[in-house]
Amino acid sequence: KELTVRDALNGAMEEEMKRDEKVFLLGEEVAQYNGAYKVSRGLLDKFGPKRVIDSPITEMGFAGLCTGAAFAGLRPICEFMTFNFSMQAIDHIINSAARTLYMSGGIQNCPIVFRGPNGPAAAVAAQHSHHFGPWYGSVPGLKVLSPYSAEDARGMIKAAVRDPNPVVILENEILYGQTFPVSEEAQSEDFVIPFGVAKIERPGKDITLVGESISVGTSLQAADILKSKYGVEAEVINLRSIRPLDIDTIAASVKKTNRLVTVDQAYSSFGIGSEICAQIVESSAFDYLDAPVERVTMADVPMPYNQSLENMSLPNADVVVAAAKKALYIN
Amino acid sequence: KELTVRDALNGAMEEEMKRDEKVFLLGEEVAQYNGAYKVSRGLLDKFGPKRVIDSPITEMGFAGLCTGAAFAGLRPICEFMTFNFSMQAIDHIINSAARTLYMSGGIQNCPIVFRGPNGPAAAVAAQHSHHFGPWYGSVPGLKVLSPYSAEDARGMIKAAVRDPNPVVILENEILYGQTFPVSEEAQSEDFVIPFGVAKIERPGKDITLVGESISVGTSLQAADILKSKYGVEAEVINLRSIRPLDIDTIAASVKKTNRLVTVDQAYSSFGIGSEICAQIVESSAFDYLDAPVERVTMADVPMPYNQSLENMSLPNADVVVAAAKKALYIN
Amino acid sequence: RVHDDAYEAYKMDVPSLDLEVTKNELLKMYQDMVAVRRLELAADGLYKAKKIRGFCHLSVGQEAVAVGMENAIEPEDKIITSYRCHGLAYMRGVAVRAIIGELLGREVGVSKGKGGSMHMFGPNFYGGNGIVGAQVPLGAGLAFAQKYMNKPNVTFAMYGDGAANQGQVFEAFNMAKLWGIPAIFTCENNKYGMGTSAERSSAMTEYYKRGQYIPGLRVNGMDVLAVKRACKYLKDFALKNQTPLVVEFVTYRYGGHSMSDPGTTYRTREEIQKVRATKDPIEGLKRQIMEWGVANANELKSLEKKVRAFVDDEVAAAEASPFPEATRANLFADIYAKGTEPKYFRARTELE
Amino acid sequence: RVHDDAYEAYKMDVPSLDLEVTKNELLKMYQDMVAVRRLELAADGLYKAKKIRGFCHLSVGQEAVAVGMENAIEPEDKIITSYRCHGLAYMRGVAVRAIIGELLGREVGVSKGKGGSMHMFGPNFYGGNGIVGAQVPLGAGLAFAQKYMNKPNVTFAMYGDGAANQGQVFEAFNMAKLWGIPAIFTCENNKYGMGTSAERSSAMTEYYKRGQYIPGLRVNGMDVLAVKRACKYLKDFALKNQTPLVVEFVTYRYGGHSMSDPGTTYRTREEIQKVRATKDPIEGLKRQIMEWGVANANELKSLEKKVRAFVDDEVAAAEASPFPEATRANLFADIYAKGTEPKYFRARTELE
Ligand SMILES: Cc1ncc(C[n+]2csc(CCOP(=O)(O)OP(=O)(O)O)c2C)c(N)n1
Ligand SMILES: Cc1ncc(C[n+]2csc(CCOP(=O)(O)OP(=O)(O)O)c2C)c(N)n1
Ligand SMILES: [Mg+2]
Ligand SMILES: [Mg+2]
Repeated sequence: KELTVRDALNGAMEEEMKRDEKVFLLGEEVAQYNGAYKVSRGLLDKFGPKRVIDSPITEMGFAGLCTGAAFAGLRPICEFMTFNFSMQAIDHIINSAARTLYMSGGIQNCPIVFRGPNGPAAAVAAQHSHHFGPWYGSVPGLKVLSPYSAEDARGMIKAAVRDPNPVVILENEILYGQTFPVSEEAQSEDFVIPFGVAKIERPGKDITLVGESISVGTSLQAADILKSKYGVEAEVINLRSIRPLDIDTIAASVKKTNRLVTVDQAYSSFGIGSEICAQIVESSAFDYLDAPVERVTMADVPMPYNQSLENMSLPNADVVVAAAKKALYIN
Repeated sequence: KELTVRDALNGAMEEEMKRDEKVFLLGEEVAQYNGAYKVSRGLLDKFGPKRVIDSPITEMGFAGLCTGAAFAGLRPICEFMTFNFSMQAIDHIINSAARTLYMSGGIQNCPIVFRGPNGPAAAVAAQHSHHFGPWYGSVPGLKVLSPYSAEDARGMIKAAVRDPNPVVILENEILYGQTFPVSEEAQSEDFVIPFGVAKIERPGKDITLVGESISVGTSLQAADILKSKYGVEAEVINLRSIRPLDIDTIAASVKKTNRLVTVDQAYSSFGIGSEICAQIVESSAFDYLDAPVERVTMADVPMPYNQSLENMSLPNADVVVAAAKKALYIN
Repeated sequence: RVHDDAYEAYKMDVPSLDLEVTKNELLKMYQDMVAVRRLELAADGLYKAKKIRGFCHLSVGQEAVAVGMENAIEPEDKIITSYRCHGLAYMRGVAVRAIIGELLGREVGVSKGKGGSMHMFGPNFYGGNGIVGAQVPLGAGLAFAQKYMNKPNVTFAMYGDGAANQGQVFEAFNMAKLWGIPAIFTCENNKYGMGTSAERSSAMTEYYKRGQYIPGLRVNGMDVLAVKRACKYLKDFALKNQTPLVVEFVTYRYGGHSMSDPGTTYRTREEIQKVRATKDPIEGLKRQIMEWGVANANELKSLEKKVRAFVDDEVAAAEASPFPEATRANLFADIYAKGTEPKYFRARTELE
Repeated sequence: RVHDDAYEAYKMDVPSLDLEVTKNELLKMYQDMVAVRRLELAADGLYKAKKIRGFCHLSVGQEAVAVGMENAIEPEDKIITSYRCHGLAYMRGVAVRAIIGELLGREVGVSKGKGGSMHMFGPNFYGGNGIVGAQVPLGAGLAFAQKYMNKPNVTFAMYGDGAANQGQVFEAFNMAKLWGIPAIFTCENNKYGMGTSAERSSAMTEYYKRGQYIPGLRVNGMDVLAVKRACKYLKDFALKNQTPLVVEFVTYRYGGHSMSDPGTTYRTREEIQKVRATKDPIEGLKRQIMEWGVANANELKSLEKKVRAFVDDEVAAAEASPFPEATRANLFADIYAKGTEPKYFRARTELE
């Protein structure tokens, strides 16, 4: 069976809403409009306005309201039209949702899912291209997931909705329309993707490429080029979980390949690649490194609108190949 | 001459307000109350309510208002009572202040200073202990400073107020009351600390300790212990600037000492130490490393109130010494 | 009967001033207020003895609000408030030793010493929140859940006169009204934020009207009977009409904003003295109780003594109880729900 | 004279309906509205030809607001708005080729192609902002600066019916009222957010009253003369009384919210048709101009032709102009003010 990421998200939400009456979806344009990116298409018709709720454009307010509803035992799926707008609501995600269990000494948990498209899309410029992986990923109390494929999307929604902690799912708008195969196993109603476990998308022995979200695709393309042009067998890891971060899988791969390139669309500074690099340096894989870790990231710029400047800002397969060649000392 | 960090900040703001009528201070309790931490003591009396303004408790609103005033050519100093509350206003700092110059192709600049105490204080628990260095530090368009001493504080306020870009100054409440010597040179009305330049606080040859803000003090204490107990000469670097990050000074030091420990109070993940580590790995200093980079950071926990748990969460000299010993292979 | 001038209404009727209240209820409320004050004064003393650290916000002077409210509603109704939360925690059923224990950072603390003064939680009591204003949409969410689950209950979402200007308060008003959520937005107007008077923070200080399209009620928050009557009325009104409401309790804090604020730089000592002398909620109820012949001065005195002894014993128990052990296990417990933690927590270094 | 039913006032008087306007002014406004519409339709075409990417929000139907406002105020007054900014940019003096050039991502674009549709800036025009509601406190800050510098000018801070619920709008109201800031909070009520009607997003849809303690005026935003008259009146009122004001222009967007929205799933085609047929701002002014004998149908037609030709030429010039070169220098310019940049910018890798 094949599914787009959009349909995978949609189907998983539908199943979880059927499974548990306490699950509801709230966000801007999620109901009557069927979602700004049509991820929630049909859910209003299926579940009615009590459980699929169009919110006013008040991110701080509705993120707070959903968090309060989770305190009271419901299981909200709080959609941000894009995660950019969660910047107005981030105080609730951090200070209300992520920290209350600890501050209450374990009394008050908060089973909530914050989700929506994250990071650069296409031609939407600086205010609409922020990648929140590093920010949310830094905060104890949160779990932060980043799906690449339809299986990822499906299994992560289910894992997140069923988890008693606040979970952030950073989707990618460009991936919504992409189609992926979905295994038998993943079609199960109870298919969940475990938190904190990365996935080897393509095994290899010469170099490790760690991709996050859409950058998994970029890494796979780069692996093709590396193979066809240089005979290099790249191992491609789909990071999947930003918090907790599965450094063990990456370290095991590095021990085999002795080289590491990270690929993501967040800013480089205090970024995903930085953290992976720092943890690898601290790990037992450090001694296996035959070359410095290479980070491929979003360029250090507020995303430009113009297409060629935008292209210069985002990782593509060629840039990954160049970084890999450096790590492999190929000229 | 000696000054507390508090008085250094206060004096520098006073001088800059005298120097330029366009400079004004706005924040909660900055005027009549003389500042929640008395940093603005006396400024209302000196400059009147037009230029020292008590704001309602509406961080998003007043950060936006200050940003708009900067667009119109004023030079606001926007104080957050603590940076924790900037989480409600962060959208304006990032999307309005930091990104507008670029989005306007260079038309609309934004000369504004956001400042206030940042990071853990004492016994204020999870919601009041967030360190924003990595978040703000990741964003192109911002400059982010982190003063340790009175000279730092004085020179950074002046540099920031005179800079035509948005500048974030992350102060530390515990340091407000600490006294530091202030050199002749630093007493000049035009003393500014350059952006992006770290300072060697204590030269050494055996290991490099990079401290940020109050952790510079922790690093200096650790250096004393390393010297007295182990005869180790640690070089202590005061990071000073989180964005831009002065990797050159750190790399030069590492080339000399071959060992690096970073010390800060932000969370470890996607943190200050991670970025320093990643940049050192990428730099020419990588080949000089005789041991993995060690990161000393805030523990991965929403800050607990209880004193001994709090103590366990924050770097102290002993932890830094332990990390240094590891890097030095001392048992 | 409640005093004539206890209420001012906006887009709704004032509650009838008739109040049925038993002798026992009156004495219970008296006792509650005395207990809350004693508890706060104990905290004050412990703070000054440097046994409590960090922030500590007391509600001395404002006892009638917590006590009147709790004596009007059901345990299943929900309350959420800001950092000024000790009295409410007590009224919601948190033991004195757990409250004082929390302030002392002890194991016995309601939040195991992890939250401190600002973060106390109890049955249908949702804190104890440190970010000014944040608790208001949270409260709307609690009430949303009550409606979702068809519960015949309401949520009191409490905030101060300073917090009343936070944008998210208005966002919560809007959603609550749109969706008919039985949230009672509860402004405790004690006249000051930190050092900023209501007039200097708020373009409009009639907080009970600031829901604009939401009915509101101003209540004398120094009169525990008026508070009790109002809360019952508001709850019934909100449930019957499936609507949010705004209530303003006009009250006063005697002490500083927190322990670091002397509380006398932005207002005169006379102002404080005058409120204490003429409006004190405990004295006020005492007068009524005696006037109505429910109890005489001696009886009240001995009641007070008993309450104080009870509080003092609890405080002593808290002081005698152990601190949590400074272990990795304790430090990292409660970040995630038990059984769902990540396999590794990082301490300050990877060595620890 | 402005139409009788053009205004509804709140806590202030309606402006007098008498309006002195010269023939030239009338023709100028006609011309302006035709130009704005032509400009937007050009954008529409270029978008459909896939020459414009990403978001693109058009103001077709809403031309009377931008045009009436600009024809009432001085260049030194300030305007800030949301992403729906092309018409306003044009009226504030940004060349058509710079607007279209921006949409095309060209060097000649007002923001050098770095901002795109949502981010256009000009003399005393502060964008072009993509975060719903953020422009409102920014606008209050612009007006704050005007007052600080003793300028006899005001700022129009524009936002939509959907944005009107954002908390920061209320925070801006409060500060502006407290501090007597001459900000004119300007709600362009075009009846819908994205796909959500005003009634479904806003507990109270009389947006001109939502300042509550701030005087407000509702204006027929499809009548350019009413808009012009109102803006002058509001500016004078705000300056004279050193007060903020709230104005609501009731208008309508003919197209979808953005180019990806057909605009017909949440409202009927009949609704759109009816507004177009009975309230179109260009047609409305045309009728008046002819009624008053200022010009006849033929004269207007030839004027229109001229304007369209002018716009089309500019569009062609924009299309003929080069893209910015994809260089490191171009990519990293304009992040910081010239001469104050950090010495190093990192591209996607340290190799680049
Ligand atoms: C968002 C935010 N801003 C600022 C503060 C600091 N602060 C804590 S309490 C307070 C005053 C609040 O006054 P009010 O709402 O009237 O409540 P009261 O303390 O009088 O009960 C301030 C400014 C905070 N905790 N959170
Ligand atoms: C904070 C934020 N939330 C959501 C969005 C997505 N969004 C863009 S426009 C829009 C609708 C705004 O409607 P309205 O304020 O009525 O303005 P109009 O488009 O009708 O001019 C939404 C939800 C955004 N850009 N920013
Ligand atoms: Mg108050
Ligand atoms: Mg609209």
